Amino acid sequence: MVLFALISLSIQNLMGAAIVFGAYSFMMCLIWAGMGAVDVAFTEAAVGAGVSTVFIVSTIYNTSATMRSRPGGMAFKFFIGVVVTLAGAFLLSALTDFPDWGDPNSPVNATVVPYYIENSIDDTHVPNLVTSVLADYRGFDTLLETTVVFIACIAIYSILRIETAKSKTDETEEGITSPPSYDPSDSLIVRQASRFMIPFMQLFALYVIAHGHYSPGGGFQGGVILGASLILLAISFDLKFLLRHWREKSLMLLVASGVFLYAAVGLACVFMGGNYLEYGILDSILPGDQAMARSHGILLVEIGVGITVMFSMVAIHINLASNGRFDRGL
Amino acid sequence: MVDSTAGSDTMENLIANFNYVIVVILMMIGLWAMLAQKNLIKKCIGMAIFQTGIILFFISIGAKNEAKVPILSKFVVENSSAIIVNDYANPLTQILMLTAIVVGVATLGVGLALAQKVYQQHSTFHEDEILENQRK
Amino acid sequence: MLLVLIRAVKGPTVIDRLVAINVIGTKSIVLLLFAGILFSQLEMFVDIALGYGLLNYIVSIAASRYYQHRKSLEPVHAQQGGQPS
Amino acid sequence: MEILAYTLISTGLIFFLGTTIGLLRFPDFYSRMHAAGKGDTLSTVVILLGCICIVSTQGDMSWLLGLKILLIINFIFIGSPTATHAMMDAGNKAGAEPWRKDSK
Repeated sequence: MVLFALISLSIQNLMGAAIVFGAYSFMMCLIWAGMGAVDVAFTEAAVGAGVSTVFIVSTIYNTSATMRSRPGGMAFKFFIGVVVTLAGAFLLSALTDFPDWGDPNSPVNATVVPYYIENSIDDTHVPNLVTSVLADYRGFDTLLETTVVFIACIAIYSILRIETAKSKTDETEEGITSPPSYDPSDSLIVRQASRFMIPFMQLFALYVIAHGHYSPGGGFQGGVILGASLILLAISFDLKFLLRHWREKSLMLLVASGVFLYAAVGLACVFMGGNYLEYGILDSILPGDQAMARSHGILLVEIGVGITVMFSMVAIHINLASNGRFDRGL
Repeated sequence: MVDSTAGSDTMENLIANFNYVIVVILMMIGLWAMLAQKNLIKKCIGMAIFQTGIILFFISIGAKNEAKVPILSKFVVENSSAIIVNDYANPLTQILMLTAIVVGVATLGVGLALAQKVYQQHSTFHEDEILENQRK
Repeated sequence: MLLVLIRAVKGPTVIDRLVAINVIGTKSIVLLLFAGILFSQLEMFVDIALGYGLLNYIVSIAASRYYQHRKSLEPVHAQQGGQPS
Repeated sequence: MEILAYTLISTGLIFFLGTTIGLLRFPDFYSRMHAAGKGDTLSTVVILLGCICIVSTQGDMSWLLGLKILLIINFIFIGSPTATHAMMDAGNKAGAEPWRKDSK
């Protein structure tokens, strides 16, 4: 695994580096599945297989894949190597203070976590501990993480988005090779296969979001898979096809509405007389008793997360692939 | 914080805690990539590697021997007194890292967007050339 | 699996690496299922494998779109080229 | 059932070994593609069929698991050849040189 990281850095061609990086994330997914962290493995699977490599590829597509190596950088690299080794040595010297591998009584495992494990069922009726901790006990965390994704999406818009009037001047600029026009004859098989796969993907993603209470899954994973399905649509047809159905304005509105749904559930709790994000108080408007209300609240929140993640992934991809011009791309 | 034990003892510690060693190595690789690589996309990949190092740290600190996936089975759901805490891996670190992965992708996107913008301006990814261009 | 990694590392051109990565992706589905059988908790792992099965080919399609548009294997610069075997 | 499962899995592993050797030993991109595309899909499908045989003997929800694995097989069966086709097309367009007897 360490080897992989080194390799993906040592390859000169950036495209190769990106692809080896994809393999690296496959490995990480297997490792996490082996450690019992299925939800993390699932997220890594969705992200690594579907999204992050595509981001890097589309960036390279809009720029250039070659690296110009220049002479005379070795001393600098060596110096940095020494600095990094020193930092690593410091970290290693603190090694003995950490708990042993797999020790159930280590401070991390022995403080608040037993409470979560013992009471999750009684409090929320959610067998998947990860989901209940994610959306209920630590709801603020997740709300802010979702907001971070949202902000990242906005940041990319503000960095890359170019008004169409300006884009004429960009194309003449040297170094940006304008992509060749779309050739519909080149990928009939790919398009048909994608046409077959995409509905299944979206169905599976909805299943992941809705069934996240009982099996690995939840808003983040399902959102990433939904986003990946739309990215696949954009790749196998072309970007215009996607943009015909999802205008950028509606994309941004949906990204915002996901965060809004999450925050609104929290606010609703306040209006019902509880604390922020205390779903138990919602039992008068949601069916079931208090614990079931918490379960439903988790579901609502997960849907909000899913919407945000999905559309921000799509928006990021569109921005990166079309270099902010929103006309055509990878 | 300095390790003052004898040499063989340290080696045993290293072997017992190999997960931390791997974490440190991964973080070193990531840091080295971010500092020493001149190419902006390589820097982004370095950032992602650093991030996986940290995720590995959290997940491995939350792992327990003989522990199962933190999802309760049907039998346990029906009689909640039968829950044994040490049977389940730590869900808390897992959720932290789960969100961190998705946020990491978003930040990777931001980094790549910045790189694209830089490329538009300077038509190169090489750090030195960008600096030279700016000095002109 | 490890042997495929060697090809991924060595791969004279980028697209060889791409093939190897595709193989690694499908093999990790199989490994996930084996892990599930070993832990006897297959119902947890099968979802991940299903996700992989769905998403696995996005990367290869994306990368091949890249080459279809570019219409050239980028010449690998200088030292790191690697010889065709 | 068990015997059938292990037979299927070991057959798949043999095919996978062939894939790997082909991937390593063949001289050019197209023949490697040939080895990878076919052997990979076949071996995965066979191994997963073996997994279904194992799964179907245990647990009360085994039909659901079997169905899910069947779905995986289905998706691999569609997705993997598509990816192979796309990559082959890309290699062709990008101008990968086919191997000839006199080259080398």
